Parts: sequence; structure tokens; C-alpha cells
Amino acid sequence: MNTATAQEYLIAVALVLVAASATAAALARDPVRQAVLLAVLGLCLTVLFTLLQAPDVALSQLAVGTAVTPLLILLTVRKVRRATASHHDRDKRGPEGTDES
Amino acid sequence: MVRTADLLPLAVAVPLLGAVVLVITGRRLPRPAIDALVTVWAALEVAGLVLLWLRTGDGHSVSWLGGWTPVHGESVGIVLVGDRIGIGLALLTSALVLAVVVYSWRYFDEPPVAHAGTFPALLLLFEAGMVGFALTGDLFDTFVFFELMGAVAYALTGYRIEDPRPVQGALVFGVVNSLGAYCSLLGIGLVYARTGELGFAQIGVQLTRHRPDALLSVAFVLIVTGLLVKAAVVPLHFWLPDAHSVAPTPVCMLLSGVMVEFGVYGVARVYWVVFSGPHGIAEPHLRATFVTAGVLTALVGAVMCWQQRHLKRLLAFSTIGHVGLFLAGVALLTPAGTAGVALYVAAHAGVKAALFATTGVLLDRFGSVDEHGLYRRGRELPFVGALFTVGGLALAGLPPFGTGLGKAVVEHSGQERLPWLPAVFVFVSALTGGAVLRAGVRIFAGAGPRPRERYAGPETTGGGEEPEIRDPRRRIPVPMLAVPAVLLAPALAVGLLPGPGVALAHAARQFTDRTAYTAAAFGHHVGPSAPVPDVGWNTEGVLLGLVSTVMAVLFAAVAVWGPVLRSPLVGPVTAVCEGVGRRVIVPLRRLHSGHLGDYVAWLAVGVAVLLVAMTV
Amino acid sequence: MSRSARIRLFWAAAVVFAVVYTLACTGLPHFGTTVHPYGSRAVAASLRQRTANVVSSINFDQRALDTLGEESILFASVLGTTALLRHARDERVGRPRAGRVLPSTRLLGLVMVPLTLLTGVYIVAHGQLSPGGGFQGGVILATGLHMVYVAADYLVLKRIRPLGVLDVADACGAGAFVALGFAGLIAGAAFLQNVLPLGTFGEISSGGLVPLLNAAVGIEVGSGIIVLLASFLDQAVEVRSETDSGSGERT
Amino acid sequence: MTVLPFLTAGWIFLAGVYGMVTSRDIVHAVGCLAVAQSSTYVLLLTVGYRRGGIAPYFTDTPLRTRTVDPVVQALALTDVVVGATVTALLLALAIQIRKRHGTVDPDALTGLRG
Repeated sequence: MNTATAQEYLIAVALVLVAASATAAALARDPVRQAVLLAVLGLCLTVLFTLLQAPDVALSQLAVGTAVTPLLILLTVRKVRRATASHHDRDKRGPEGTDES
Repeated sequence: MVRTADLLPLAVAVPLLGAVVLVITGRRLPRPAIDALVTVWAALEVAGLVLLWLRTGDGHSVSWLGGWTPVHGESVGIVLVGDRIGIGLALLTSALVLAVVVYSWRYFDEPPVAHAGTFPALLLLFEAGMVGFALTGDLFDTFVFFELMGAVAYALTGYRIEDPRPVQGALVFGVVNSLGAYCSLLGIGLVYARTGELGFAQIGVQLTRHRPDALLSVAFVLIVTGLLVKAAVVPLHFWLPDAHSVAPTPVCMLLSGVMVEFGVYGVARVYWVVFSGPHGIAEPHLRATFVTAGVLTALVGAVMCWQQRHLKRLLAFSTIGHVGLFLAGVALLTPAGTAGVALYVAAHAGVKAALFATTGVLLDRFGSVDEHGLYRRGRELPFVGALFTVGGLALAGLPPFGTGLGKAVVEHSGQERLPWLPAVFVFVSALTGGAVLRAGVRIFAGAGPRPRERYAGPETTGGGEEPEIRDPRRRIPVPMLAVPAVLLAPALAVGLLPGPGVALAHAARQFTDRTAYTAAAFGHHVGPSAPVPDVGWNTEGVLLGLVSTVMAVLFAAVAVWGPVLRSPLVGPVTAVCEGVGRRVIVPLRRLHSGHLGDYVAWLAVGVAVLLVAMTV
Repeated sequence: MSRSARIRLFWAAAVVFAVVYTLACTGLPHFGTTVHPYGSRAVAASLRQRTANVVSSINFDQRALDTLGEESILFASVLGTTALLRHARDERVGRPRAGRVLPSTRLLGLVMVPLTLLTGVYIVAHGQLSPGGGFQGGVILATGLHMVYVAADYLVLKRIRPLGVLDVADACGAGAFVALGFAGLIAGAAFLQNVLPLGTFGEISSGGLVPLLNAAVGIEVGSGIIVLLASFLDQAVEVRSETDSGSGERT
Repeated sequence: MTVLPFLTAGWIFLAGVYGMVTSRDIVHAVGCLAVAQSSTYVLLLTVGYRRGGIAPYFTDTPLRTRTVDPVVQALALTDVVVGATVTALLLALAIQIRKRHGTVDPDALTGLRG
């Protein structure tokens, strides 16, 4: 088995990992869990891109896919989740209330 | 003196630089200075594109970015290619941006925006994205500019964050459009895998060396998916009414006036240059699929338009109706059809923007865009009412408006092959024009009885909107009245003067000539092969235009005065209407659910249907 | 449409897509094919331009317009996000409390922050030679700064983060890219043409315009991402609507 | 192995779309959009892979070495940036939706219908 073939086997393994983590990230219902799984997907993609001889893209993916995007999602979830108790009175004077009339 | 070729990248770079300048100076300059600056900048862009239009004439302007001019027919760079249609569309965009900039001089006065330069800067970035999209000759670059205009449009749509609906509409808009764009990118990947090229012309040349197979069709369908989403073709259209009915009025003028039409332009450009060669996508196949899609879109848009009482949503659905007509016209795959659509688009942009602008006046004045809620309240604004009515008549295709001429040319071009096509055109323009007239008569003349709330299904009313400008007591700013009036004038001129028609006829011949484009990109010149299509008024066109206008007036009259009519005919007619309504229209309205998941599922269905239609 | 109807619709479409897409993939050249006409030309062009990192040569020289568009998207998104996350009329700003940080975390932060910032600058500066460039370096710079949040707290981060300046820096980066594009026009060549001296292959000053464009992108991305994260942090930590009763402490 | 990489891209895309169709939270839907987008990176980079090729850098490799296709890498790089920024924009909208509607459940967002 020469190096090129070995490389391709590694790529195949990375592809399967990417597909599995992407599926898991899409199926995770909770956004926080999803953010974590997106970070995992980012890592798997980084490995795949490194194997595909694309270090530039791998580096970007590492910075963006595993750090920035999940961080943004977590910050959003934190904002969205806060003060769930006090939003009921907002709902009542929301636009939905007036539209249904 | 600037070289003609350099005007192409300048057309993209100038608005970008303008946005940067506005952001940097925006914090320090007072509001009038910012308005002046952005107006001058938008005017500069118009001037540059006018110069480009004049210098390019009936040829092509070609600019290889970074000086990567092809050597032995090969290049590693990106090419910008300007022909009459591309430059014309860019020019239309820049003119509309200028109008919008003037219209919004007094907009967003009140919200405490720390940064008054943001809104105009976003407008200029939007302009850069659209102009770049119109001029690029590279497939991946198309995607980049597509995303640029998309990203800016999402932000602009959700700009009024105090109001709940814009943020929802913007999110749906963003998600669906981005998904469409990623479909396109998958298609670009497939094409690159097959041909190893990214330029339109280069791919087109390479594709002739392969047999047509599933890969070709799938790549084509995926690439056009993003563009069809932008063009709001059924069933990829659901995002449009949600976004266009809630965006700030100046943004609506741009979204409906030109951005949606860029989707049709993109499909046509990609087909003609990349996929129309020997061994390309089969012409009859494409014609059948896309004319059907266009007609379906037009009918759905027109029917839904008629059902609306939220004025901006009504106008948004009328845009869907007209875009369906544009797609059907372009999909005839004849120079005449393309010429007609070009005329139609140019005039429609002015008319639709003027209608949105007058609706903005109502929103400003009364804090509502609800046809029922505004009943009789517009009587104090006769000038606005006149503009609105003229807009409605122009939308219906009244000769000699450019909309009527464009419609007539497409109808004439299509009726040999598809004799029923003129009927669709007449019905769609009559129904959309009629809906506008109905609203206009009720609001500005207070005609007929007070509209009754009869419909019990899901509905967006348009009452209780956040006014975009917060001082209803002040007088309506002059630009808000002047801009719609000025916008209607070119729509009339396009139909009245022979100049634009002749230019666009040449443009259409050039646009549908794949060989000429490819040769021009590589620096050669090939003479035109097809004859110039005949665009001009003829008796039949005038008659069809009058028919659709009369029908529009009739529709509006029946809707407004029908309820008080005492005639033995009324009973059965009402019964039939209600039956149709229950079986067809209510389910159709229910499909427009505002639900993100539904829209994404429909996108998947649209792609699947197209895949089947194009590969089988 | 009901949930089950929507999912059924999706599955129908997905099956069609899967079948036709698979059919299409069989028509593609095999994975690992040696025929890449554009790729081969790009490598040759990059060597002619004395840029060791071919990807940088494509991004900043051969297909620089793509990158200009991409940077404009970034610029527009940052602008749009700050506009969308601005403080609305009915919102007030809460004062976040200073959080307690373990001394070991603080020490780690003190070491890591300058290290990350240096790495970021290095990656921006060597974009024309080795993997990396303006974008990757810029993101690392921005992320490095936010380690302050981990190491110290939000108030310290706010103090060392001059948003007004970064806003302008973001715009300046975007503007510099366009302005460097004009250099070609001024020199009588094409827009975005690499008209500067190309230098010696493999040196840090090689590649002509490429390192300069890289620096412009680095500034834009670095400050842009900081501004972006700042708007999100601001929302998550500080802004409260009138009816919200949450507190602004760190969790 | 000849088509597996391309099929993986299709699978990831469908997984992302499925997540969006069934989503009960718009933040989650935006995350799924990011998943769907990663299919484009996978397709682009696998299309540009060349058997036995090395990464396209010539800092300390002989100039005649065979490399993988650098063009797709440049495209993927652009794609990564575009994806991240658009995601940020959409998340900002999600925050505003939560503020103005009090919910992020698409089933409960009924302001625009008919």
C-alpha cells in the first residue's frame, strides 16, 4: 500500500466522521448541544481539510467553525433564554395578538 | 481620461468606497451633510454607468481584473463583461438607488441611531453587490456578489428592530436565500469538477466537449436554484411577501424594483453563456419547464395579490406576478422575448418603486398600510392618490407606458408557439393592476361601502405598523412626493420614445448570442448573427394593453361597488366566487404560513421538481 | 402546513434529490483526478508572481475581486449586525458585575493573550509564504483579545476594546483594499493589478501587492470580528428590555 | 472511493435541510444552515483533490512538485468567511425576534401569513 492510497483511506475515515458529526449537529434539538456539536463538526472538517492538503482552509475552519460560530450561537442562546419567565406579558401585546382579530 | 474597460471595476469600487467613507465620517457629520454626501456619491455612480453605457454601445466592454488578460485563450483572472443588458440593468439599479437616496433624505430621523451613516452605507453596499452581479463574467464571482446583495438586503429588511414583523421577515428572507445560494455553490462545484473552469465563457467552451448527461442538468438546476429563489419563482417565492411587506419603504423600492429581477437576469445569463452551446441544456426542455414555472408564478402572484389588504404585501405579490411574466418571457428563448422583458423590467422598476414610495407616504401619514383601515382617509392627499392610480394603471399595462410596450412585445413573441400566453399576460397584469386600483379608489376617493371583514382565514392586515418617521404632524417632505412622480416619468418614456426600445432590441440580440459574448471575453469581435427583433407598438399590442387596463378597472369596480349592486346576477356570481375561494384560494393562502420550516421544505420540493423536469 | 405534512414533503424531495444527485456524481471525474487545468495555471501564475503560497496568490492577486467581494460582505455584515443589535428605544443597559476569576486562570490569560496576538500578527504577515493570511490571522487576533474576558472580566475587556476606533479601523481596512485596487489604475494598469515590485521568492516582502492586501484584510477582519462579538456580548451581558428582569452577571 | 466524497457532501446538505425543516427553534435553524453550508466546503475541496498531491505552498518544496488544486481552496476560503458573517447576521435577527415576539419557535411566529 503506497502513501497515496493510505492518504485516501484516511480521507475516507475523515469523511465519515464529518458526515456523522454533521448529522448529529443537524439532529441535536437543543441549540446549546448543537453549538457544541458544531464545534466538533468544525474540528472534523479541520482534520479533513488538512488531509485534503488545504491547510489554509483548515486554519480558517478551525478559527471560524470551532470558535467564532459556536461562540456566537452560545451568546445568542444566552440572550434568548434569559428571563423566559417575564416574556408572557410581552406576548399579549405582541403583533400576533392584534393580527388575529 | 478613464478607459472604458476601467469603468467596469469602477462601477463596483465606487459605491464600496462610498460606503467606507460614510461609515468613517458618519459619526461626525450632521445628518444633512450625510444625505448630501450619499446623494453625490449615488449620482457619481449613475454618471459613471451612463458613460459606460454610451461608450460600450452595441459592443462589449471587457475588463480582466488584475490585468490577467488571457494568453493563448487562457487566464487565471476574473473578467467583468459589460453588454447592453448588463450595463443597462446596472444603470437602472444605480438610478433607482439615487431615487431611493433622495426619497429617504428625511427617513429614520428620529430613532436614536448613534451612527447616521449606517443606513446609506448599507444602501451603497447593496448597490455595489447588484452592479457587480450585473457585470461579472465569472460563475464564482456571481455567487460572491449574490451573497453581498443578500447579506445587505437581510440587514436592511430587518433595519426597524422596534417592529416585530421586519425582524421575522428578514430572518426568513436570509435563511431561504442563503440556502438557495449554497445550492448554487454546490452546482458551481459540480461544474468546476467537470470543466475545471470558473469563467462563464470558459465553462461554456469546455462544456461543448462533453455529452449532455445527468451531471450537466443537475449542475444547471442547482446553479439556477439560488437565482430562482432570488427571483421568487413558485414554490421558492414564499420569503418574498414576508420580506417585502415589512422592509423599510425605501428598501422595498429597491427589493421589488430591481433585486428580484436580478434573479431572472442571472438565470438568463447563465443559460445563454454557459449552458446554451452545443451539447448543452436542450432548448425545448428548458422552454417548457421555465415557461411553465413562470406562468405558475405569475398566476399565484396575481391571485394572492388580489387577496391582500396589506398594501405593501399586495405590491410584493404583484412583484411575484410580474416576475413570473418576466421569467416566462425570457424562457421563450427568443431575442424578441428578451427585448420585451428588458423593456418591461425597466418600466416595472419605475412603476413599482413609485407605488411603494406612495405607500410610504401613507405609512408616514397614518401609521397604517391596511386597505380597510385607511378607507377614505387618503382623501386629504389628492396628489398622492393620483400618483397611486397612475401607478396602478401603468402596472395593468396601459399604453403608452413602458410596461404595456414590454408586455405587448413579449406577447407578440410568444403567441406563435404558445397561443394562450397573451391571455395569461393580460389576466395577470389586469389582476395586479386591478388590486392596486381597488385599494387606491377606496383609500383616496373613499368610493364604495366600507370594506367588510369577510375573510376568516390567516391574514396579514397591515394596521398598527410602526411609522417609519415619527412626527405625523409635520408636512410630507417634498422628496417623498417628488420621487414617485419622477419615477413614473421614465416608465412612460420607455414606452413613448423609440430610443430605449431600439437600444434594448439590439441589447437582446446581443444577450442571446453566446458566440459574441465568448469571443468578446477573449478579446475578439464577432459580428451579430441574428436579426434585430422588432420592438414597437402595433395595433394588437395597444389593444391587448387596453384590454388589460379595462379589465383591471372592471375588477376594481366590481370589488368596490359589487357589494351594493342590486341585480339578479349578483347572487350566482358571488356564490361561484365563494366556492372558488373556499376550494382554491383559502388553501393557497394557508400555504403562505410564515413558517420557516415550511418554506425550506418547499425549497427542497422546488429543487426536486426542477431536477425531475430537467433530467427526465 | 402540519409538521408531519412538512416532513413528508421533505422526504419526498430528499429521495428525488438523493437519486438524481448520485446519478450526477457518477458523471464526475474520479476523486483525486490529476486533471485540474485552472489549478495548474494558477500554480504557474503564482510562481511567476513570486508568491510561495499559491492560495494567497489566488485570493489576493489572481482572483482578488472575489476577496474584495468577500471583504465587502464581511464589512456589510458587521455594519448590519451592529445596526440590528443597536439599543432600541425601549431598552436599557444594565451594569454587569465584575466576576471572580481564579488566579491560575488569570495567569494563563496573561500569558496567552500576548501569545495569541503575536501569533495572529505572524499569520497575517506570512500569508504570502505559508498557510494563513489576513483572514485567519485577523480571526486569531480578535479571538485572542477575547481571552481577556476569560482571564479577567467583561469590564476589563470593555476598557481595552475601543469600539469607536475599531469601527473605523474595520472601515479603513475595507477602504484600503479598494484603494490598493486603485493603485493599478493609477499606474496605468488594470484595477487590482499587482503593480508593486514582486521582491524575492520566499521572502516576507515578496508577492508585491499580496502582503499589503493581506494586511488590509487582517485589520478589517480583526477589528470587524471584535466589533461583531462586542455587539453580541453587549446583548448577552448588558442590554435588557424594560420587561426583562434578568441580571447581568456572568454565569 | 471514487464518488464517496461527493456523496458525503450531498448527505451533509440534506442533513442540514432536514434539521431546518424540523426545527423548533430559529437559533437551531441557523445552526443547521451552517451545517448545510459545510457541504459546499466538502464538495469544493474534494473536487480539487489530486492523488498524491501536496499542499500548494512552495516555501521549502521544489517548484515542480505536484500540488492539489489551489483554486478550490481559495473558493472554500471565501465561502467560510461568507458563511460565518451571514450566520452572525442571522443570529442577530434571531435575538431581535426573541425580543419582539417573545419566542424563537417558528410555530409561534405567526405575524406574517396569508
